[in-house]
Amino acid sequence: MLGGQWSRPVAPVDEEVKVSTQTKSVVPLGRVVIRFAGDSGDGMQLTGDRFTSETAGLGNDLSTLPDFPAEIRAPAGTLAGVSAFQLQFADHDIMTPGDRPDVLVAMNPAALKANIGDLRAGCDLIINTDEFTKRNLEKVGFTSNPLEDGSLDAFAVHDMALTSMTVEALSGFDISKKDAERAKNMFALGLLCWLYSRPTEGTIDYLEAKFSKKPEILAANIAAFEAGWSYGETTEAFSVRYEVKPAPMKSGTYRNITGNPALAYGLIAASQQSGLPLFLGSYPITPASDILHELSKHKNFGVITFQAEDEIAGIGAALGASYAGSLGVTTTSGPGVALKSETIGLAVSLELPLIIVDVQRGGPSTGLPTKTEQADLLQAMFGRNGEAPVPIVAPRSPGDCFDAAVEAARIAVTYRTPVFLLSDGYLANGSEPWQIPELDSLPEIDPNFATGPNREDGSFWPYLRDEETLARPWAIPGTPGLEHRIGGLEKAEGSGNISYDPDNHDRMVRLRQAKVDAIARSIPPLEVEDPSDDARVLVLGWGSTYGPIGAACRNVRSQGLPVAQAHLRHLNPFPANTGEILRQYDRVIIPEMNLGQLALLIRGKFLVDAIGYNTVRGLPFTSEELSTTITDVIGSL
Amino acid sequence: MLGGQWSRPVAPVDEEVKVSTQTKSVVPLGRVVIRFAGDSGDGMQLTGDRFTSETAGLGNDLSTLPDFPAEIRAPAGTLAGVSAFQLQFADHDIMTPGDRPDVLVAMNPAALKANIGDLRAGCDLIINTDEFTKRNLEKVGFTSNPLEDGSLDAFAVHDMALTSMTVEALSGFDISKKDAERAKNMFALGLLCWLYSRPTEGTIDYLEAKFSKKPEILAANIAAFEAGWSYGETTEAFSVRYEVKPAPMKSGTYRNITGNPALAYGLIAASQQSGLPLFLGSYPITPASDILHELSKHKNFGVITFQAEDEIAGIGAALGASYAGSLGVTTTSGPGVALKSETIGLAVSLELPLIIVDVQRGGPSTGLPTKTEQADLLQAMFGRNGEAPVPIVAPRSPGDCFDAAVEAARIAVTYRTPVFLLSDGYLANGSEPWQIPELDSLPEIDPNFATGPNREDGSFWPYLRDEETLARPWAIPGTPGLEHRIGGLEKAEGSGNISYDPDNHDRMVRLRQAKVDAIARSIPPLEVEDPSDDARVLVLGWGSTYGPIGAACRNVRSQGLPVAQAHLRHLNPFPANTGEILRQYDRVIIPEMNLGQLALLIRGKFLVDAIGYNTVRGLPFTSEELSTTITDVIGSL
Amino acid sequence: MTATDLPMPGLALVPRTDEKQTAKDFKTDQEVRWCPGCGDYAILAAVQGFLPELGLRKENIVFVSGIGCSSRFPYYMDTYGVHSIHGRAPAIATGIAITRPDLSVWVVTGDGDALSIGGNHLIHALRRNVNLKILLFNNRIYGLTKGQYSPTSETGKVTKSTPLGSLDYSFNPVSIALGAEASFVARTVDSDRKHLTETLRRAAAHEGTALVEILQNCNIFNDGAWEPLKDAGTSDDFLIRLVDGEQVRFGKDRDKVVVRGDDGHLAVADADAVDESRIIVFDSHAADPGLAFALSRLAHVHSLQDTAIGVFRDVQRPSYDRLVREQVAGVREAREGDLAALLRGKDTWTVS
Amino acid sequence: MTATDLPMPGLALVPRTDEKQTAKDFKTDQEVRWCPGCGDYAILAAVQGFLPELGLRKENIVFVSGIGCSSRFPYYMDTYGVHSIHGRAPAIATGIAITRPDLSVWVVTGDGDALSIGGNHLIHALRRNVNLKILLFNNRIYGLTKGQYSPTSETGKVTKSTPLGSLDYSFNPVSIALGAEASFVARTVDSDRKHLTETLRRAAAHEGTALVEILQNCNIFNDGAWEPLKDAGTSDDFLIRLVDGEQVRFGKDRDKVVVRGDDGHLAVADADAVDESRIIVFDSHAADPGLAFALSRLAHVHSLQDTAIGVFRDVQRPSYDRLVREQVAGVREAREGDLAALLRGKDTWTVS
Ligand SMILES: Cc1ncc(C[n+]2csc(CCOP(=O)(O)OP(=O)(O)O)c2C)c(N)n1
Ligand SMILES: Cc1ncc(C[n+]2csc(CCOP(=O)(O)OP(=O)(O)O)c2C)c(N)n1
Ligand code: SF4
Ligand code: SF4
Ligand SMILES: [Mg+2]
Ligand SMILES: [Mg+2]
Repeated sequence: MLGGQWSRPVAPVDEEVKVSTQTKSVVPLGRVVIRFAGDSGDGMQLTGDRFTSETAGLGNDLSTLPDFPAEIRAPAGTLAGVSAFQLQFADHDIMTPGDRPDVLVAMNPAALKANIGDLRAGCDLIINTDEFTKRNLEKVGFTSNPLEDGSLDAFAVHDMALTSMTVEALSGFDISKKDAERAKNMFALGLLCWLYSRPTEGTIDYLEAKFSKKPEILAANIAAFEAGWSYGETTEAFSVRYEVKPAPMKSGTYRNITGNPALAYGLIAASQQSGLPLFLGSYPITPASDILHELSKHKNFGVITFQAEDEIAGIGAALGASYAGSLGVTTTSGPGVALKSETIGLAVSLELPLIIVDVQRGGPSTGLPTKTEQADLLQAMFGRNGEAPVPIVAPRSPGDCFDAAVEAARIAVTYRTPVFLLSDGYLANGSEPWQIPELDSLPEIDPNFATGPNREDGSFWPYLRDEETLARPWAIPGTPGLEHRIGGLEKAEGSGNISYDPDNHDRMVRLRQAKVDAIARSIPPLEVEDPSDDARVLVLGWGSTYGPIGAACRNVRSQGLPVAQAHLRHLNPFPANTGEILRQYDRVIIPEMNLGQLALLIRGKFLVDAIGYNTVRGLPFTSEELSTTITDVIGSL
Repeated sequence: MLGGQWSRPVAPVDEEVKVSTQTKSVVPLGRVVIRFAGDSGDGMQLTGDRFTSETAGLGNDLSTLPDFPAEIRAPAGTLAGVSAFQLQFADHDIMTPGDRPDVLVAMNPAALKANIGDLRAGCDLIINTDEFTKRNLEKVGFTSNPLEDGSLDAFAVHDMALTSMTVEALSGFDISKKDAERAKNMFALGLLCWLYSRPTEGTIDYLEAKFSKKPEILAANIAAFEAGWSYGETTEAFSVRYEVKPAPMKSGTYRNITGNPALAYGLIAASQQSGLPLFLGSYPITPASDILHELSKHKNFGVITFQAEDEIAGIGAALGASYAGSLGVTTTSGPGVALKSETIGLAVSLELPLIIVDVQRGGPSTGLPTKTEQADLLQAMFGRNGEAPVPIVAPRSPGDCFDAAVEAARIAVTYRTPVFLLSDGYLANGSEPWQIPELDSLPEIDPNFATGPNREDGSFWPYLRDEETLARPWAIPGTPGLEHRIGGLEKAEGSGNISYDPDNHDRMVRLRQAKVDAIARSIPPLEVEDPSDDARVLVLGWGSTYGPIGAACRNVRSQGLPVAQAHLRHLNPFPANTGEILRQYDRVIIPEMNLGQLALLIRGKFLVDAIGYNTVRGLPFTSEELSTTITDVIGSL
Repeated sequence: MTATDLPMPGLALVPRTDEKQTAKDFKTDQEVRWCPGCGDYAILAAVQGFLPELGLRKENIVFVSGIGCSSRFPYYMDTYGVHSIHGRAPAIATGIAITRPDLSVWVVTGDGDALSIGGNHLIHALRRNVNLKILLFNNRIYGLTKGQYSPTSETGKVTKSTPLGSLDYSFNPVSIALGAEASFVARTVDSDRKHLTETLRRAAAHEGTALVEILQNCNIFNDGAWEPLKDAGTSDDFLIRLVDGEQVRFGKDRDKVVVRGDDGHLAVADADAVDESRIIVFDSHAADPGLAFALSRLAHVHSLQDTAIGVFRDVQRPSYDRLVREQVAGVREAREGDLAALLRGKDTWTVS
Repeated sequence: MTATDLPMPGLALVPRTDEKQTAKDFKTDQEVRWCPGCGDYAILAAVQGFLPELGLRKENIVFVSGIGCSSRFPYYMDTYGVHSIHGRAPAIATGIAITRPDLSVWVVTGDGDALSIGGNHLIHALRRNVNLKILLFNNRIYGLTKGQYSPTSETGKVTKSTPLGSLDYSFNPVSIALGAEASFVARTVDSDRKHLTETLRRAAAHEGTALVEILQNCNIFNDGAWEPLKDAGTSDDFLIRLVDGEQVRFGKDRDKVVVRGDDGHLAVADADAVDESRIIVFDSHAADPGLAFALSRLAHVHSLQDTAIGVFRDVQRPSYDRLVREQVAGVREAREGDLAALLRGKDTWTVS
C-alpha cells in the first residue's frame, strides 16, 4: 500500500542503530558501487548528489564520477542524451569511484544500452519498465525487449514501473502529470536510500530549501521520495537491505567536496593568507566554468570575478590585476590555454605572479568537452615562443585541488612567476570526503612588495633579483619613487631597460630558467609508498590518476606482489630527489591519460627507461586495467 | 685627382685577367670577412647587398649576415642605431658569414664601439673620421678619441674623411648637401670594390634602375662610387689590393638568395607542382613579413595574399582556403604561433593540409624581434591542447628554405595535415649562392581530391583513411554527392560523425599520431658526414646551425681529429634510422640556439645521453666556439 | 517576391541546379540535439525551407559555424559544412569565400560566438565586405556553457557567473555592425517565419557581407528574452517593422511614428501630433548609414520598447573577394607567372 | 579652462600632490627612439606638458601600451608603465583599472594595435566603460613593421604588402567606437598642441573609457597622410571643429555648415543657402549617439574633406570598474567573508 502511514527511518549514525529493527534483514557490506543512469532530463546528477551527501553524512569513505553529454539536453531517450552518476562508498578508505557498478539504476532503454557493457555478472539492475516502450527501444537500436529476450539473465533484474508508481503515489497532489513524472528520480532515490540504509533528513531538508516557494511540488517530491523508500520496505521486490558501516578516518571534521569548488576555495584561502585581493579574469569553458561560478559567489572575501570577452582578455586582465597588486588568476580548459599562450609568455617576461588554471578535457581541438584527459601537460610546459619556463602544479584528488591551489599561489607570489595549475574534468566534477583544514595549518604567503629603492645610489631596479629565490622586486603602482617601465622586449639584467645585447639575452634566458629550477628547493621531496620496502617496480603518476593507481597498487600488493607508488604534484620543476628515486627501481611504469607526456619529460631528463601505460578514453583508469599491467610488468622481471 | 678620367676595372672572370695590369700589386686571398657598420640611416644594408651581388657575380662562394636594430630609425649616432652587414666570400666553399671580420668599415664612433669587441688583432679598420666629433664620441661613451689614444694600435687603421671626400667629389653636382653626404656609402662601396677587385657594372646598373627618375642623384651616386674606387687606386692609403678567385662549384646556374624569398619561391613552386592555388593568410611580424611582401608580388602565379586582422584570422582564412581546395599557408614568428595554437589544433582535428611558417626570433614574449633563435621547436611540437601531433620541417640554409618549403607542402597535401616549417631570423635575412633548380627536378605533389563515394553503399565517409598514408579523403565543396560536415569535436572513425565513445576517442588519438609517424616512411634516412669514417663523436643539429656546425667540423678535422656531422631536416617525425645512427657514437653533441630543445626530444625518445651546446645570444654560432667544444669532447673520450 | 525574381549579385557565380529541391533535400541523417522548444529549430526549418527557392547546387553551399548551441547548425544541413572553433567562423569563411566565388558561404554564430570572442573577426569581415551571409542567433545568453550572460544580455542580468546581476552595458548588434562599415545589416525573429524568410532572401541576394541578427529564444537558460516582441498582445506596440519607401510607423493602430526632431535626433512620436514632413521615410539603400544607425538606437535595452526589425542597411559595395580576384586576374592577363624565370631572377652566373 | 577648474569624476579617487610639477618631471632617462620628425614626439611633448596640470601623484599614473612605434610611449613617461603585447593593452589596463581606483590609467595604442589585432578588446572596453583613457595614434600605417597598410588606410593604398593597392574598406575609428557604445569619443591632431591638450583634458575628466583618436604623421612610411587637415592653406576648408553649443560651421569664411536634410540625413551646405533652423547645433552630451555618428560619417576617406575633430560624444554612464567595486563593497558591508565558515560549508560530519 503506497503512500500509506510512514515511519521515517533513522540514520544509523544515531545512537542506537534502529535500522536493524526494521522488518527486513540487513546485510552488512564492505563497499558498493552504484551507477544512476537516465535521460539528461531525469535528474540523475541531482539524485547522485543527494545519495552522496547522505552517504558522506554516514561517514563512509566515498568517491564519485559524474558523466554527462556535451549537449545541454540531447533528444529524450537517445544514447546521446544519457547522463550518469557513479559513486563508490565503503566502510574502509577507497581511492576511486569504482571500476564497475554493483548496482545500475537504468531509467530508460538508452541508459541500459549505454551502460550494460560495464556490468559484471550478478550485479543488481534496477530498471524503470515504463520507459521500455517499442519506440524507445527502437530509438537506441534494441530489436527486442531486453527485459523479455533473456539478454539480462546474467544479472539480478529488479524491474519496476517507476514512473507510474510515482504518478500513482502523487495522485493525491494538485500538480501536473509532467511534474509528477519528474518526481520519479526522488522515488528511485528513496528506494536506494532504503536499500542501503541511508538517512533521509538531508534530502528532506534539501527539498524543503529547494522548493520552499512551491509547497505542492515540495510535498509531492517528499511523497515520491518516501514512496520509493516504503516501496522497498513494504514490497517483495527486495528481500534484504544492506548497510555499509562508517569508514575509520583520521579524526577531524569532514565534508564532501568536488574539485572545482575545492580549487576555488584554495584560491580564496591563498588570497586571505597573502592579503592579496583575488582577481579572476576568465571566459567560460567546460569543465572550468564552475570555478568562475563559485568564485562569483564569494564577493564577501573581496573576490572580483571578471567575465572577459575572450580567453586572451581574461588572462590579460588577470595579469594587469597582478601588476597592480592583486592575486591574478585565470581559469580555463585546453583550448583556452592555447589562446592564452602569448600572454603567458609576457607574464614570464614581466615576472609577475599569475595563476593559470587548466581544467583539462578531451582534445585535440574542441575534442570531448565533458570528458577528462591529461594531455595538456606538454602544452603547459612548452606552449609558448622562446625559452619561457612556467612552474606546474597538479592536484591528485578533488579535495587536493584546495591544497594545490594554495601551493600554486605560494610559488607564483614568492617567485614572481606565472604558474600552471593542472586539474582535469574528473577532479573538477568528482567528489570525495574532505577533512576541513585548520586555518592555522595554511602556509603564510608573503607578497613582500618593494617599498623603496634597492640600490646604493637610491635608485630602483625592477630586475635586481633576490639572491635566494632569484625573484625580482614587485613594486606596485602607487608606491612613490619606484616608478618604472617593464615590457616584453628583452631587458637588461638588473635595470630592466630594453637591451639587445647578446650576452645579456643569454644571461636573462638562463636566469629565468634558474629561477624556476630554484623552486625545487622549496618543495617537499618525492615520497614513495612501498609497504614491503622491497619493490622493484615503481608506478609514477601525476594528477587525477592518483586514485586508480593507488587502488591498483593495493590490489597488486594484496596478491602478495610488492610494488611502489610515487605521485608527482610538482611537474616543473620536479622534486630534487626525483632522479635518485627513479634509479632505485628496475622498472618505472608511468600511467597517463595521454600518449606519454610525463614519460617523455622523465626519460629526457633522467634517461630512465620508463614504460608508459596510456589510454585516452576520456574516462579515469580502472584499477583493474592498472593492476593487470603492473602484475604483468612485475612478472616480466 | 678625384672625379678625374676614369678607367673602369674589368671583372677577373673576364677572359684575360686585366686586373693585374693595374698600377697596384694584387694579392690573392682565399677568403675574406667584411663587416659594414654605420648608422641606420647610412645605408649599410644596401652597401652590403651591392657588394654581395658583385661578389656572387664573381663566382665566389659567400654567406651573409645582416644585423639591424628593432627600431625603425633609432637616434643618429647612438649604439641603438647601429646597423651592420657582414659577409664572407672565398675561393672555396664556405658555410658561414665568418666569425670575426678581417675588415671593419665603421662609418661612425657608434659603429666602431659596437663592433670593436669582435675584431682580431691585425684586421683592417676603415674609419670615417668625419663622424668622430667630440659630441658623437661622447654619445657612445668614448672619453677620448680612439683614433688618437692608441686604443686601435692592434689594428691596421685606414682613417679617411669619407663624408667630406664624398661631398667634395660631388661639388660639381646640383644636389643638396644632405644628398651629397648620403652618397658616402657609395664612396665606401667603390673603395671596397677596388680593394677586392670587384666588378662595378652591376652597381652602376642597379643605381641606374633605382634613380632612373632622378638623373642628378644618379650621376652623383655613380660619381661617389667611382670616386671611392679611384681613391683606392690613386692614393697611398692602400699599398695593395686583393683578389679572391671564384670558388669551384657544381656546374649549373647560380644566383645569390636570402631565406625569405627562397621560402616564398618554394611555396609558389609547390603550388605549381600540386596545381593547388596558393593562399597566404598572414599578419605582419618581424622577421617573417618579407615572405608576405614577396608573395604579394607574384599574383601572376594566382597567388592570393590576405593581410588579416590578426594571426588567428590569418591562419583561419588559410585553413578555410585549404578546406576549399587551395594550398593554405600562414607565415609568422614565435608570438604569432602562440596565437595560432588553437587553430592549429583544429587543423589537426579536421586533417586538412596547412603550412605554418615560423620564422623564429629571440624570445620569450616580444623578446628580440630582429635577432635569430631556435627556441620555438617545442612550441611547434607541443603548443596545443590535447594530443595534436604536427609534422615539422626545418631548412638548414637560406637556399634550402626553397626545398624545405616544397617538402612541407608535400607532407601537408599527401597526409592532410598541418605542417610546421621552422625557419629563423638568420636564414630569413642571410644569403648564399643558390644553384637554381631544374623544374623537372621538383617533386610531383598530388592533391588526389576525392571525386566520388568511398563505400560500397555509395556513401562517402570523410574519415575513411588511405591504408598506406592513413590520410583521409579531401573532398572539396563543389564536389557533387560528397556533401559532409566536419568539426573540432571528436569524430567517429570513418564516418566522421560526432562521437563521445571512449574507445573511438582512444583509437582516433592513436590514428592521428600513427598518421604523422607514418610520414617517416616517405622521408630520406638521416645522413652522416664523416670523411674519416671512424669518428666517435657525432654532432647533431637542425635548422640554421648547419653552417657553423659544418665549418666547425671542418676545423676540427683539419686538426686531424675525426668528427661526424648529421643534420635533421625532419624534426617530427625523425628519420627512421635516427636512433640507430645515434647509438653508433660514444658521444652525441647537440648545438642549439636554445636551452636544449632538440636534446630533450632525442634523449626522451632514444635514451641517448646527448650533450647540448647551447647559447641564446640572438646570433648564429661562431665556428670557433663550436670547434672548441667539439675538440674538448673528443679530448674527454 | 521570391529569390528567383530578385537580382542576386551575391550568388552571381554560384551554379544553379535544374532539379526541383525541397526542404527535405537539406536535412541530414544526424539527430538534432537542441533542447526541445529551442528557437534554433524554427530557424533551421526556415533556412531549409528557404534554400530550395534559390535553386543552387547543394554541393556549392557551405555552412561554417563557431562553437555554441547555434553553431551545431551545420551538422543538420545536407550541404558542405564546418563546425569550427569558438568565434573564428568569419575568418575561416573568409578564406573559403575569397578562393571560391562559386560557393554560397553561410556563417552561423551566436551572440557569444560572434560578439564576445569573435568580435574582431566579425567587424573586420563587415569592413572588408567579404561575400558571406552571417546568421547571428541572438538569445542574449551563453547556451552551450549552461547560461552565463553574453555581450547582448541586458545590464543587471542574473546568471551563473553574475549571481548579483551583470554590470556591463550590452552591445546592439545592428549598431556595432553599422559602425564597422557593414553594407548589409538586418534583424529578424526566430518565430516569424515569413519575416525571417524574407530577410534571408534579401541577405542571399546581397553581394558582400550580410549580417542577419535573429532574435532567438533559449527556453532553458533565458526563456522569453524576446517575448514582448513576439507576444501577439504586445508586439505591435513594441516592434517597428522597417519597410523601404514607407514611413516608419507602428503600433496597433499604426499611430506611432519615428520623426527627426529639431535637435536633429530621432524620436518616436504620436502620429497626429507631428507634421507629416518630419516622419522618417525608410530607405535601406541610403548611402549614409547615419539614419539606420539612429533607428537602431531607438530600442530600449530592457523593455525592448521600439525595437526595429527588417533590413536596416543594404547598399552596393564591391565585395572584398571580388576585388581580390579581379586584381589577381588583371595581373595574370597581363603576364602569366613563369616559374623558371622567377627562380632565375635577375643576377645569375653559370659554372660549367 | 584648465583641468583644475573642470570637475573630474574620472580622477575622483586618484590622490593629488601639492608639489608643483613640470613637463620635465614626466621625462625618463631613456633616449627616445622614434624616427626624427615622427608625429609621436609632438604627442609625447603634449602629454608631458599637460599632466602637471592634473596635479596627480606621479606614482598613481600608469601608461599601458601594446606593440608598435606608438606603443614605445610608456618608456618615455616617468610614471608606472607596461609595454605589453600587440593589441592587448586595453585588456591588461582593464585589470588594473578595476582593481585600483586610485590610479589614473592611460592606454597608448596605434591604428594596427587598437583596430586590427586589438579590435575586440577595444570595443569591449568601450562597451563596459572601464575607466581608461585610450590614446589611439592613427598614422594609417603599420610603422614598426616597416610599412604595411592598416585598417585605417584608405582603399587603394600601395604598401609593402599591397604592391597593387589595398582592397579593403577602412574603419572610421570614431564610427566604430560609437557603434560599440562608447561614452566618450574624440578626435584630434598631433600637430595642434592646443586642441590636443584641450582634448586630453576632457578625456582625463571623463569617468569611463575615453577614446581619443590622434591623427599622427609617420614621416617614414606614410608621410603627409593628414596633410590637408594640417596645411594652413587647406585645413580651414577641410576640417570641421566641433564645439558644444555652437552651430557646426567651418570654412575659411565660416560659410560652410552641416544641416539636416529633408531625408533625415546630414549634409554639408552653403551657410546662406539654408534655413538657420536646419543647421546642426552641436552637443557632445546628447544621450543619443545618432547625431555624433552621422557627423563622423561626413569625412571623405581619401580627400579627408569634411573631417570633424573635437569631442564627438561625452556622456555620463557609471564606469564598469566603479559598479564592480560597489557590488563587492555592498556584499562585504552586509557580511564579511569568513574563511573557516566557507570551508566548513553546510553538511559536515566529525570523526573523533
Ligand atoms: C576557445 C573556447 N572558449 C570557450 C569555449 C566555451 N564555449 C562554448 S560555446 C560558448 C558560448 C556560447 O554562447 P553563444 O555563442 O551565444 O551560443 P549559444 O550556445 O547561446 O547558441 C562558450 C563560452 C570554447 N568552446 N572554446
Ligand atoms: C602578436 C604580434 N603580431 C604581430 C606583431 C608585429 N607588429 C608589431 S607592431 C605591429 C603593427 C604596428 O602598427 P600600429 O599599431 O599602427 O603602430 P605604429 O607602429 O604605426 O605606431 C605589428 C604588426 C607583434 N609584435 N606581435
Ligand atoms: S541551451 Fe538554449 S540555446 Fe542551447 S539548445 Fe537548449 S534551448 Fe537552445
Ligand atoms: S616609422 Fe613612422 S611611426 Fe614609427 S617612429 Fe618612424 S616615423 Fe614614427
Ligand atoms: Mg547565445
Ligand atoms: Mg600605425
